[in-house]
Amino acid sequence: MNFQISEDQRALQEGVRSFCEGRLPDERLAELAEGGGFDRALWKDLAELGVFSLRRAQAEGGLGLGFCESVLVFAELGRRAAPGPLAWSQLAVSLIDGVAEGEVVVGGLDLTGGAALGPHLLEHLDHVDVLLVMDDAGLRRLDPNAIEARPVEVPLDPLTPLHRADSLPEGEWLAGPDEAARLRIEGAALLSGQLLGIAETTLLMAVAFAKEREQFGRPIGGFQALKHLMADMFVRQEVARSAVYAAGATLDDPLVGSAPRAVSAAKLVASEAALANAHACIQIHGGMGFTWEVPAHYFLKRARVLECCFGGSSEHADESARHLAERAEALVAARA
Amino acid sequence: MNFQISEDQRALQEGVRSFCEGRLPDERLAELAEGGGFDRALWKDLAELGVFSLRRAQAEGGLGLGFCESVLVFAELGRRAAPGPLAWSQLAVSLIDGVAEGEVVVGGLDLTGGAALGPHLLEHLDHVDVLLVMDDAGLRRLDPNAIEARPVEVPLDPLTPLHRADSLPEGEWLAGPDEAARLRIEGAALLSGQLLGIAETTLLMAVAFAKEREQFGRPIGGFQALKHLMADMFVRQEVARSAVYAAGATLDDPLVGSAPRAVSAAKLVASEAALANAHACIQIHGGMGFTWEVPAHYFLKRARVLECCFGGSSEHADESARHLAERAEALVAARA
Amino acid sequence: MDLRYSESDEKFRAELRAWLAEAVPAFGPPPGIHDWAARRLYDTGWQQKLFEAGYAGINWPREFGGRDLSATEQLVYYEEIARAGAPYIGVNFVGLLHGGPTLIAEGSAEQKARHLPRILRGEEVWCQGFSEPSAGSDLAALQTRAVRDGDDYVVSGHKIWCSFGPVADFGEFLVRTDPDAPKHRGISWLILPMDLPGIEIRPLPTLMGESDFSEVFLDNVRVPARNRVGAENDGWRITNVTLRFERGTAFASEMINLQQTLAKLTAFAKRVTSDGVRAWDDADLRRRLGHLAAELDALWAMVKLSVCEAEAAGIPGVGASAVKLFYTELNQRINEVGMRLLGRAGLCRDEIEDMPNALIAGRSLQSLSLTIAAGTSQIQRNIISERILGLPREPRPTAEKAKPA
Amino acid sequence: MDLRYSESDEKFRAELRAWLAEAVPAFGPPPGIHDWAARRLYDTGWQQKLFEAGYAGINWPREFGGRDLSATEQLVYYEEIARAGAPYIGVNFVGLLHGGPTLIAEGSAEQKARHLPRILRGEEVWCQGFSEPSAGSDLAALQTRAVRDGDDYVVSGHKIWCSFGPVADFGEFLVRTDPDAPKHRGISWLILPMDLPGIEIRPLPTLMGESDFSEVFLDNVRVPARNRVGAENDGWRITNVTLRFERGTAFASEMINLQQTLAKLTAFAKRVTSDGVRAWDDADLRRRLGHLAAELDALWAMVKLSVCEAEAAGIPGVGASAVKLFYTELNQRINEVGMRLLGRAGLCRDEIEDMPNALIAGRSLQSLSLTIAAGTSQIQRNIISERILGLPREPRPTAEKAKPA
Repeated sequence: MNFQISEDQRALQEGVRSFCEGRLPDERLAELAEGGGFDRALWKDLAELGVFSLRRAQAEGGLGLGFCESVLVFAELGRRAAPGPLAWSQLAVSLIDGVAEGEVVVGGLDLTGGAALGPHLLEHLDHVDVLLVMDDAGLRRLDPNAIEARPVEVPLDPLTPLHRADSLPEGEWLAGPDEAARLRIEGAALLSGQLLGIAETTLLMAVAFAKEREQFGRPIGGFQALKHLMADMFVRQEVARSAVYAAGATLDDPLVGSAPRAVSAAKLVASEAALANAHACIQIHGGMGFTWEVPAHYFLKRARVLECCFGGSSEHADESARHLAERAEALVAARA
Repeated sequence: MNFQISEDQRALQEGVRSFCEGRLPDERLAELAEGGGFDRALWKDLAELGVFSLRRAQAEGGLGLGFCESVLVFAELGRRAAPGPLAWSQLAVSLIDGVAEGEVVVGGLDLTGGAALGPHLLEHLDHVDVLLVMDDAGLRRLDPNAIEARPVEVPLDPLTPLHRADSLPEGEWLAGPDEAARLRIEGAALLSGQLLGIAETTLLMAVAFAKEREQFGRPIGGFQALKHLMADMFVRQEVARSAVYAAGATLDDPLVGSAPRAVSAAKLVASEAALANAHACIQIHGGMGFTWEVPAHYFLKRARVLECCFGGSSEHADESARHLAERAEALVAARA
Repeated sequence: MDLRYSESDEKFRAELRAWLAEAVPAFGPPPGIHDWAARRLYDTGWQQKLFEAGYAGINWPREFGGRDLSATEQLVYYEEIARAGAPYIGVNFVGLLHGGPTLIAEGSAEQKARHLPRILRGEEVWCQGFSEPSAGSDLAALQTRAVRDGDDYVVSGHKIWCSFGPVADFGEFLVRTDPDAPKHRGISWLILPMDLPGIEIRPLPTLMGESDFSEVFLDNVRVPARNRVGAENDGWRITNVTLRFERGTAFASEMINLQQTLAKLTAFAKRVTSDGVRAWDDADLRRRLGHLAAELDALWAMVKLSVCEAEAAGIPGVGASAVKLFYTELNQRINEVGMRLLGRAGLCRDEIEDMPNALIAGRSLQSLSLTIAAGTSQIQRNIISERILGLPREPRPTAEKAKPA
Repeated sequence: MDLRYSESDEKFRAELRAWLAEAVPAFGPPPGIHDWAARRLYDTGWQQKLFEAGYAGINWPREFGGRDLSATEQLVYYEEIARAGAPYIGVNFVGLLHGGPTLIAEGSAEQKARHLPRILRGEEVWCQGFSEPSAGSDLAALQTRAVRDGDDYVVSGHKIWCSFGPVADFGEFLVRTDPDAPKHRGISWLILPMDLPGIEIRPLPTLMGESDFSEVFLDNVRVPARNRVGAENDGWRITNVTLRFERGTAFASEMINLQQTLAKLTAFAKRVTSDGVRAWDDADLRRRLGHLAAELDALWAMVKLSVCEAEAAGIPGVGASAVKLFYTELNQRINEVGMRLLGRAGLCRDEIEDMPNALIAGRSLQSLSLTIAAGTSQIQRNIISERILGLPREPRPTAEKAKPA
């Protein structure tokens, strides 16, 4: 067991980090928010970096890496609030041609466990070439142009544009329930990576601001109440990091444990870390944190989007409880 | 509406406070913990103060006061962790002779909603002359000597000795379900008063210690993290105070609102305030807080006893939800 | 410890309720949030209606058009206004809830006569110019200079978080009149006519995507000295009067709104089903809502207690910090549970039929400002721990001079 | 990012598991908590058995009787020990978990040879003498004096929170050897034989009603100078080594115990019914338990990450503070949910058939110490914010001298 990030993994992480920092500075997020929340050129470059083909076999033109690397890369994407249906496209790489190259953008909708009340809310409908729909029966492929939908004027996350549709065509069935369930767990792991990235970046922003900003004649980061707020942010980040890495490692090597259990734990704690850290980041920024200009809000809004996709927190808590119940039964059986 | 404490009420509060402070200093709590957790002489004097006959009509020898005064008095009892089945005895004053005078000590057991798993745990069985049992069918009177029970060696609260009994005799029926339900709400209000007192006293202890104790060359109460912990304790205390007073005022005057709703709110927030403040008080005391000598633990332990009597927090949250649902229906109906 | 409203309170309630039942439906829906001119017209129009019906300035002196009623009648007023779903106070916020009350307490006879009746009649809109880019939590560090020149002050500086700036006629502005005094002792409180030359107002978009706030740049603005409220350099004391009002009673109507929000969430939870199970039958969600309802009841009792205490004492007490702290964090928790209940619908701020999604998603963003504005939660905790609990004050490592380093 | 144990790890696990399956049931139940002599005999007896079977000092050097295995094998060891319900480390805690590791890192050859084998064999019990009545969070303010006199130090002072004092043979004691130096620079770390004349030990009952802790009064106790670990006045650095061990790996077995506690609570919740409804079917309670289980999984992953990082770096990192902070508060939250689930049964600390009441009620009290001992949660947050996040240090208003004012 060596749970540390390997040197190759570190290099990959740093590469994606410097790419994202270069291409998605704060000003660019503001432009994207104005301009519809998507950047096809960026998407192509992400494809070239291997974001979508990371887990594809080398023989098929992929990088032949696994979920460990994927969650690291998705954390970097999360750190800069990279827009677009990133997880859906990576999940679809072996199902749909052209995804690896960034030529075909795949989005999706998760209806597992029954649709939510109200209309379907479809993310990035104007930008996707293929829409996947996942439900308890399996996985379908829909043509976005065949969907009757109208744009939502004010989506919560300005970088995640939405359309609403009252109904969906059936589309073409791609896989059955087992495959869909597997993809859903994998998607939750990728989102956990993005959520971890949000927890990280909002802590970094808070610390940088608190060191700089002076009130009462000294940096506000010297006030113990704020120091402790940020210490708690750090703990949440580290808890999320550990769980997300463990989810990656468990998906890559089923011998080390139950992947659904590890992924549910990761999604739960990473959602909490992202939401709580983004909120704390805004609070620490004070009045400036409530402006559009300070980018903290993009991260809080994105965290909300990610929290309720591929299973919300209540659902993952129930899933964690199911695994706990199995262990409890084993314990009782062992005693008897 | 004048929700402030009146002058008469203030005088009553101060009288009971100075009595309790005189009779139950920290050393006395330690002695009582050693000696079985009850003090019959104190009980008689509490009776003389009018603790049990507060709400009895003056014509019947009582003080002719109400729940406003009762919750104030019970807060004072809570502030000094006064031992014994105080609420049960006040509830029983018009049912059992001799209670008002402190000659008959009445304890009780609440089985509403079904018994908890495991044996019955009876408080102060060695000290009570009459045991009331409340369940969904009504209220019964039992002879403590007729109960087969054995003492619990280590009760959680050293000032609330317990006996365990596997079954109980039927006893003598005193009242039906409506009367029992009413008494249960009234009992919850009295306990909320005691819980408020615990929230108050643990804040006072924490503040006094934090002003005195020096570390790093200054009083620890000057460290912002501890100041903010105590500010949160104050807020919890004030929230609890407001809800508890409102419960008293609503029980006294049904025209101002629903007493069950007000009492559930009070029991919920006062339980939380008592438990959280007692815990914070121990934390602020550091290592000393974990000793037997510093009396903070008596209050935490008593808060646990009171939290789960006359409805635990989950039950009162459900009850609050029921009242909320009624208002929601009224809102919907008003719109239609 | 009496919670029963008096007969006259109840009579007042009945009259007000009857009037609202007619007036509110007749008044029509509010304009879009970006149309400032229409918003001013709508909000002041409603204020005018209130005034004409005798429901403006419930606890303001009669001589300025108020009703001079008790604090409990003021509470009744808030309850009924919220109950009837009456228009929000909107652009009248600053004038009615803290500028006006400050003038009543501290203004000159001339200032009161000039402004109070017009505020009540909806003829005068006020904004607030307190904070500056470098003076947020440390408000007393403000640097906007006012130099006396004859009968005028010449004011230059940069204010931020000026609410309703684009439509305001006047502003309550804090300026530094003595830069050499300790920082709390060189401040004055000015009534700033917003149409003076040298004032530039720039919108400051919030994370809501709205521009209810502005930055205000002041470049040698000549303000008549008679517009100063209170003595020169005594502005910090007056500011604290303003802040007490801002933290104390100003939230009452929002709290009642919050009760309605919770009831709406509950009605929704009782209707919404997933796999045939009502959200309300989920003990987790139901108890969270029940628990929040209990806390809201406790909060409302807390407001009543502090209103009665304030009426006895004459001014809102420092306990207002406890109310503000608890209310603002409770508001956030309620919206958080709302977002949890809505799930994906909460990602859409457009109205969806029969769903409270736009309400909750908007409020969950808006509520982020509550623990920052009018003194952050951290500042409120400092106030409680220092002024109520008597714990040591924060160390002040720098000399308390106003001049920047 | 590999979580798979190596083949040799798994071989080690299999052997250990097989041995424990025989040894644990044969060893019998622990004595009562108040019988100190029996507790020493029981705890050291188990340590002796571990030693004989080759399971003492998993990561200690071979020359002192250890196994010199990897940190991952150490984790395997903790997992299996907890899984088998083996006796608690008990009176061996200080010697095995921080005194011993400190000697390995900083002791002289003679000190190591003298103590380490005896600690591993269960022949030597250690206690800790760090804190003093006026030196808790501010440990470096300690006042216990050690004056050099020939080959001895003459030690006088008052220590508190000395765990296992009544049965200890040696103690790790911090003393002040230079009262004129800045407070962190005049401290030395001594091995104190607990049978020296002038030592008085008084029990300090905890809120559990137990006396696992003592106060130790030292009155001119002559300690040979060769018992000093490290250089004179370099004790603060060595203390930090000790504290890293105390905060880092010392909690691993408790975490696994906590996983078992949670499983026991779950088994209980699945059985217990009220009005015919299983507690487990209550979504509120079930999700709380599920959520706690997820957090425990995350915690265990965090431990693995920090163990692997520490093995690469050689010493536990400051990140140990994050593990300690999260673990201790999570432990309290788990016990809190346990108490909620138990209801009235949690008021009884006597065992009730088929119920985890005694376990949970005891642990919920015991857990109160976790956020205080080995550095309070507040101290851990200071460490994280200052040493990891690089935020400004707390202002130190007094001169950092050791002498009391």
